[in-house]
Amino acid sequence: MVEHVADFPYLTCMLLAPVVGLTIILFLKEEWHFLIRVVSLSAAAIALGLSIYTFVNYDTALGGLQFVEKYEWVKSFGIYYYVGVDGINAPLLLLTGIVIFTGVLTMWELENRVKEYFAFMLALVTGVFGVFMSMDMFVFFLFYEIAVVPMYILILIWGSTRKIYAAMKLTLYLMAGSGLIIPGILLLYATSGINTFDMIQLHGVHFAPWVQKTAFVLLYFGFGVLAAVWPFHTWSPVGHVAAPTAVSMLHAGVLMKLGAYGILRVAMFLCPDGFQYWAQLMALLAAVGIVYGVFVGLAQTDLKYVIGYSSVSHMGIVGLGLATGTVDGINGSVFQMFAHGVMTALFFSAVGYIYDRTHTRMIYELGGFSKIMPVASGYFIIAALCGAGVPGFASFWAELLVFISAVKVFPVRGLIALASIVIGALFALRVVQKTFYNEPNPKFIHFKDVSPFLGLPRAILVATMVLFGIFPRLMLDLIKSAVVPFVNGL
Amino acid sequence: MKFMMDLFSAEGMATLSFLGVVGLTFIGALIAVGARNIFHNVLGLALALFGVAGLFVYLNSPFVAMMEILIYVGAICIAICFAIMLSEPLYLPKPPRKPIKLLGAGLASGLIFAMLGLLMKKTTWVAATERSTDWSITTVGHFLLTKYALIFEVISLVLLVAMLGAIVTARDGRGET
Amino acid sequence: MKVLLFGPELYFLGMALVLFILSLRRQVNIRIDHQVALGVAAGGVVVASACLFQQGELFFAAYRVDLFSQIFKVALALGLFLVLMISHNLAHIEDRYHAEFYLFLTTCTLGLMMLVSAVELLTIYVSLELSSYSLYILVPLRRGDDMDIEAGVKYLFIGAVSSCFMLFGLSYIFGATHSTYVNEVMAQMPALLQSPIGIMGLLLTLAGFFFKLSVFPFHFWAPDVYQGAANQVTTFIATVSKAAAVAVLLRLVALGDVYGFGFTQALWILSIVSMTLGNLVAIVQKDFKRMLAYSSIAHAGYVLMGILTLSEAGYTAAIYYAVAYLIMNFTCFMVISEVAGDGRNLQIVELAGLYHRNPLLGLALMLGLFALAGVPPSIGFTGKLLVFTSAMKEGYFWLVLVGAVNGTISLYYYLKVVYAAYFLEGKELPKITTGLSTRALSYALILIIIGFGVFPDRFIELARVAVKGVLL
Amino acid sequence: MINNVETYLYIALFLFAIGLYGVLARRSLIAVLISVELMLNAAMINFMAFNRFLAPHPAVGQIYALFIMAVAAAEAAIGLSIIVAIYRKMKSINVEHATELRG
Amino acid sequence: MSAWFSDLTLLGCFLCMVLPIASFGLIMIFTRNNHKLSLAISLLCSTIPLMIAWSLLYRYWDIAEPIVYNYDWILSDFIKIPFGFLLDPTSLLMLTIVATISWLVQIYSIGYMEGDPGFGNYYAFLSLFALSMLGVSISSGLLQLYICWELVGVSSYLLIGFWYEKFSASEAGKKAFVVTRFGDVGFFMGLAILTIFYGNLEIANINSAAVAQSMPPWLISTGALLIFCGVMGKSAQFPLHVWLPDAMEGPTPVSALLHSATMVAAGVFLIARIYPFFSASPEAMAVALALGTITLLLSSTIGMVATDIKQVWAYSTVSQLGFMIMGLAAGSYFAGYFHLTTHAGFKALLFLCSGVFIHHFGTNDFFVMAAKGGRKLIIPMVTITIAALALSGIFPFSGFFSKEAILGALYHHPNKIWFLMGLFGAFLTAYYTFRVIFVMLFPKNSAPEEKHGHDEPHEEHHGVPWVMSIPLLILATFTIILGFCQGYLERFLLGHTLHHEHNYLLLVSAVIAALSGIGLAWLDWGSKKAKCVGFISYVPALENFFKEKWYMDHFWRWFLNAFIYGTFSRLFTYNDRRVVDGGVDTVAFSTIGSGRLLSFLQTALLQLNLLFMVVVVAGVGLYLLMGR
Repeated sequence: MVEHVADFPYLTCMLLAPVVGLTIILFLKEEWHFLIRVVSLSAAAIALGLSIYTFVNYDTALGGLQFVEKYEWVKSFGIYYYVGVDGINAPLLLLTGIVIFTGVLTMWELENRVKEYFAFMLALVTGVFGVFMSMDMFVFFLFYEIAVVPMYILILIWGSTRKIYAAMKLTLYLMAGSGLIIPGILLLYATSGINTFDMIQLHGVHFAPWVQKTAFVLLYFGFGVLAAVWPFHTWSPVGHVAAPTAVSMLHAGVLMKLGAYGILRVAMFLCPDGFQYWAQLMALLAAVGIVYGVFVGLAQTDLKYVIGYSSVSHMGIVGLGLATGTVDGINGSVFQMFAHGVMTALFFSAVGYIYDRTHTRMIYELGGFSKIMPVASGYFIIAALCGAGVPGFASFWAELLVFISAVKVFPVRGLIALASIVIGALFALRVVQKTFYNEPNPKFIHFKDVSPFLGLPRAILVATMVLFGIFPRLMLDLIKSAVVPFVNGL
Repeated sequence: MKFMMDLFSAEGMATLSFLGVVGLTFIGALIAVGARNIFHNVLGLALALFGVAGLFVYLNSPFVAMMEILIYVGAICIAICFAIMLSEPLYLPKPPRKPIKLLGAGLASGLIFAMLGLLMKKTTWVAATERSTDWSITTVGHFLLTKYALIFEVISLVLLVAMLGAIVTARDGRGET
Repeated sequence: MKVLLFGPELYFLGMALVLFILSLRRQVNIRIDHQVALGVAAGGVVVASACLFQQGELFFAAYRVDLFSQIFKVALALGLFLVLMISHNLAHIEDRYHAEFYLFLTTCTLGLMMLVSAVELLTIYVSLELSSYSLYILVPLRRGDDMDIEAGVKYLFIGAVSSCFMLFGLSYIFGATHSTYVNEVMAQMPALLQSPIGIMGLLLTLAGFFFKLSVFPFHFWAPDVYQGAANQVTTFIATVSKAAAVAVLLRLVALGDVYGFGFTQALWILSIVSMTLGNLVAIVQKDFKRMLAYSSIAHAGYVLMGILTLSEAGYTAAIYYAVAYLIMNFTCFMVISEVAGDGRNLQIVELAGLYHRNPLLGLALMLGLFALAGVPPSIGFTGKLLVFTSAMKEGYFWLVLVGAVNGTISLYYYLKVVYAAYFLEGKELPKITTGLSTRALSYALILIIIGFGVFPDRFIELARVAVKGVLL
Repeated sequence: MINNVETYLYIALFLFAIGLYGVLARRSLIAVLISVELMLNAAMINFMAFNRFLAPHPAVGQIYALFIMAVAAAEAAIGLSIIVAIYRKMKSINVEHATELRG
Repeated sequence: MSAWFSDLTLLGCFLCMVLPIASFGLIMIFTRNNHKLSLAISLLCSTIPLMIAWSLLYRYWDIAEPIVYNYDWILSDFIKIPFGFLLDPTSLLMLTIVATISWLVQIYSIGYMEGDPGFGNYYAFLSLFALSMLGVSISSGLLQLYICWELVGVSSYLLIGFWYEKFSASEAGKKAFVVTRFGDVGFFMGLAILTIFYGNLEIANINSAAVAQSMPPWLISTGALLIFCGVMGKSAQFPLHVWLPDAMEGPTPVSALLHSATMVAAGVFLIARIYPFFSASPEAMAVALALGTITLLLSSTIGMVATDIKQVWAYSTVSQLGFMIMGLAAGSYFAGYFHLTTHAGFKALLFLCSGVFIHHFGTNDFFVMAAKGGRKLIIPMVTITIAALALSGIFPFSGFFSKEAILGALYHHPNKIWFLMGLFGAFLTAYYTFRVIFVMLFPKNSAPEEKHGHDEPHEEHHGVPWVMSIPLLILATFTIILGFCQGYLERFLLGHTLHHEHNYLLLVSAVIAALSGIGLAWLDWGSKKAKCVGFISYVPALENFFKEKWYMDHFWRWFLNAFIYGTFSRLFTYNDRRVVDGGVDTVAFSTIGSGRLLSFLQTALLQLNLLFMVVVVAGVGLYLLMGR
């Protein structure tokens, strides 16, 4: 892969922005809520700005890895601090930037243990950025774990609804995933014969078939846990329900993508033969996940559960796209990662606003919110429509690409998964109808609609969805520039 | 008859007395672990130690045998006796032994015995090619002050620590403030 | 400068002397006791560091000073210093025994220092006993309930039986190799390990170190002693003596070249059982120290994993892990001794509300636990991954898999502690005030845990050079 | 014919096994300590035997035996002091009575 | 970029797409609460497309070759989706119809929706709808068409559920979306399969003769049938017609726009759009013909017994859509499309007129309207009658011509049963249409009591506001003149006029069917002695069957409850809770349990522990020794 060394450490700055923010926050007084928020917001803004910069300035004609920085880290084990951007992770970095920025804005009204909250959140984001930009397996995994663990405390302290159970379950589940990832990456490292964790170099090694098969299945399930691959998905609805709004946003919006990204970047990239061997299984699990998610979501009464299961379904689409192993499918997958990230963030953000006021998320207790807070509900309805796969939003293109290539490669599974989008529509609209339509519940009639400032994060998310929905090439060309060589290497 | 003759030959006497020493050791050891009276145990231990000392004589080092008797029988056994006197009165009725425990202990030590016995069986011992025949105590002393000088010093520290420790641990009124 | 070669040992011998004199005073002044001990121990760290790059052999090659041993000596000196740092409130040790307490800690450290340098079997054995005996005395030194003495008895007898096994093993090695010098012994090892006697000799010899390291099945003392001994003693046992045990284990194993399949397989099994057993049982513990004891059993399994790879990378990883374990475990114990200021045993639920009773301690505890659980960015994570990496390099796939899964299990109980500290409300509980030294210590530990986790290269390189020296 | 290394090794082994049995079976802590001493003696016999029949220099094994004796003495001192202490506290030296730490 | 401005046609197409969405965006973001401004924006953004549509129609009246503009929208590897415009007679005519009707409806709504709190939203949604429908008309590729097609579904969802406080409205919106989605999934599958096997889904390409030859027949049939699923959904063909009658919960102009003239016609338009491809598959044609016929009969019979005026027209829409499908499936592209055109006019008129009545009387029941003096509203009454005549197929109104064309096509079909069915459908259509008209015209109890009961609630409605009547008059004009444009349209659409051999048997039978229907309606409802009960009530079982809408709603409800919610959803949820999640929890608890179990190993008994230790050492040792 071609590398273009950065003239300025953009990526490092992006990674350090939350770290610096975190450090500053640690030295602020607990009572200085506003200052803490401003610091977090500026850290997020810097990260967002840099991610937009890299996204825009990535030269698709040049291709390859750009903005590369590579330093030796642990010499004897061949570990490098090696970061770079290509068409696959550029959208995801952008996504992270957007979600963290809107996430901070969404939690603007937080009053309880503000300092710790933003500190942990920034720690989490550091991990996410690190994962997306790392080209070294070790560092990749390091950041992966950093991203996963703060969740525990975030859910535990600021969560709701069975949060103790959920936090523990989520963390253990994800760490169990890590427990599979470690042997996987180490197996690759150990059998490569070259003493390095550098994925680009490891890609050049042709691993023995059994190594590929073993490593791939370990990595697939390991990362798959985080990507909510059926049947390892149950942590996700529970976790989403329990987590505070912005954490749900980050979690469903970004963290689950880490899993899918890991499957793509590590598992498929390094074990092409293993991928060929397991692709059938991947497709099956993904298709089951898609269908299963919508059906289970249909029976839920808690708004966040509904969204949680929709995430399961949508992440199934990502998995299905990856399983096809075609340019179209992977394009669609990466696009779907981005689109679903923004969409879910919007979902949770919208629900969060309502929950913060009504303190209930039970569908049957709500109702008529379109009348009480039209703007806030509007955001949710938009998200629901995205979820139902309506054109005009970025997610539509992704689903289109994935489904067509899935039907091409796995006709039966593809068609079944495709058929489930009817249920997906039913699923989304059922919630919208129950929650936002009909006569309003008199208990909630006095609530105010969302103010422009508080609505800002949601507006940003909607704008992103629409922008890439109308001009998909802005992103797709970028993705394609990385996926085409990627698939050729498969 | 041949056997008897052998027995009373010089070699035979040596063997017999060797067997006697071994017997002494084992009987002592058995008493040491088997007898119910704790004093008998100590006596058994002393017996066994005498046996071991005898073995050391057979092993060509009367010096160590003497030290064995001095240190072990002379010091340790006496110390144990003092400890016995400082602790539980002997006349107290003892609870009955639990056969299962004895059985388990027997099995476990039997296993270890079996394992190491197997090891013995499978091993052929090879003597060093060049062997010194210098059995003098002087050499031992020389070694102690050269090659093992460090350990010679350290052991004194060990003994010091042990002594201090014994004092600290067993000093009157400990833990009752 | 031959003195410098033996510098740390001499220094600590002197320190023992000073403390011995202190213990002889009639008037008891615990503040002076502590300050003197702390000051001298700080000097010990300096001396040990100053002697870091000494090379040489002493006492007719029975004692070897190389980077490997010196690194561990620094670690031991540091460990002692740290333990003395948190000994400012020895609530559960009678005042008049404070000097003795410090004395025994010093002699133990001295024994351990000799242990890491000793390359002669008898020296190893006697040094080991020196350190063990000091600990046998320290454990029942606690005041209050009967737990301490019970723990002492158990510690003593398990230790005694283990050392009997070890002696037996040593005798076999002696018989088989006709030598008691480690380098001579190990030179014959490859051939020897093809014979049963070599394997059994080594296995039984290792028993003594397994006991120190609390590897299954020599782990039974650990929970009882951790629980029964005074907090500071437990800290010492859990950190300093573990590190030394790793060192000597490493030296013993490292000097042999390639071991037979069966032997590593035995270690393999012990490693797996250790970590699994430790982690599983730790889940159900309520006493924090007891839980840490089980976790130490599990960690012994991880260290063993690095050692049994018999490769340079594995040894490096094991050294890194041992030092990392010292630091992160110490962090937890520091919090224990601060929170349980009266020296009592700390139940996990008693940590409730720690985050607002003392945020700094809370943070330190969390980082320490996360490091123990192997969560990045911490030395624990890096160490664990290095160990796994080296094991995988040698083809121990299943071992790594089990180890990784064990990491998940362990996270459960560590998180339960974090949960108690960060989530359980302890509003009615009083704030915990900490002295300047403790605060500084906490900051330093946090920095080390994260710093060495993120930038491990320097240390790894050092360890690698040390291992190379040992492998010569 | 009996005067060879195996004989002594078996004797030592037997002594070791007896000692081990005692350690595992006896309830009185003092008896356990006595058994430990037996085990140490067994190890000593091993050393001496190897010294006699195999070792290049006969001083080494003797020195080992001497040091083991010293260590055993120290161990006995500590052990006995702890036993005395436990008796003071619990009014019993039965090892089966020390059952507070479990789980 | 300069090409976009130098080429006026392209600019026009582009504006047709951009203006409505701009209007939607502007209103939603900025002027939702400012009714006047919203209205202005929306009107501006619908008037310009209207003018563009008509000028394009005028400019390309003699178009010979289709005009295609294509730009890359998505360039993935295999999947390439162009964004572009295809202008040919089919699309130009549809463009004009859509632009016109939506403009008229926007004008009409000024009066109808006056004072509604969601006025701004309403116009935004209408703009969105205009965007999507215009997009459907001029899309150059099938995938692009599908995208607009989906947007049609969305905007219809929003518009049907516009009065979301009403449970029935939100329910109907959901139903419409989901049911059409049901069909759309088939459509999408068809597109996916065609993409995979063929790749290029440009309409111009699909329609070329080469395609039909290059593809295996099974593929064409599969593709065509799957695409027909989409048609079934959008154009409310049996069995997916159930959403349309419910969709009448939306405001009446919406019903006029979406559910009579444009949206439902999209399905028919789609078949017309890819007619060469579609007709290459005899199987698909046969299925379409059969389903069209069933739809026609089913909805006509239901229409006979409905009492809600909008329901009647809704079922009539369904039946006419069935008619169009029959025409297309019988092989006459022109007949189907012509009926679509005329139907757009008169059905919109019918709805708009009904809207006036509804608005005026505040009821949907035409018996009540009649009783309250519906016939006093002259303009609506006259125009509704004109529209009814057209619907029934009475000369000289437009419906006559188009229906005759369809019947002609059916007549030429080898199987005459379809023709007879068509005739029967025409008879029923005339019957139920005039049932409404006669009831309205000749109310039996002209003095309703409730007038004294309470205050007249609609006192302020004096007459009909001009913004509502002007569209009526324009549409009525269309209804009258459109039929005579048949020749022009034929030349426009087909490039030549068909040779009309006037088959008098056909003509006579069609007229007789219509007239007998009207006559029967007169007997039942119109004449002085009429008992005001339909002839169908003599067969109560059948009447009940019709009143229950052939139990189709029940069927779907049962299907939904029994399968989706009751079986899959419930089982999956159960599985999730118990099996998957339960499994995980079991693993977790058994881990803890095994920890507890293992903790018993650590007995307080020193010697037991030692025993264990010794045994393990011995075991390991023996194991190591065994091999040697």
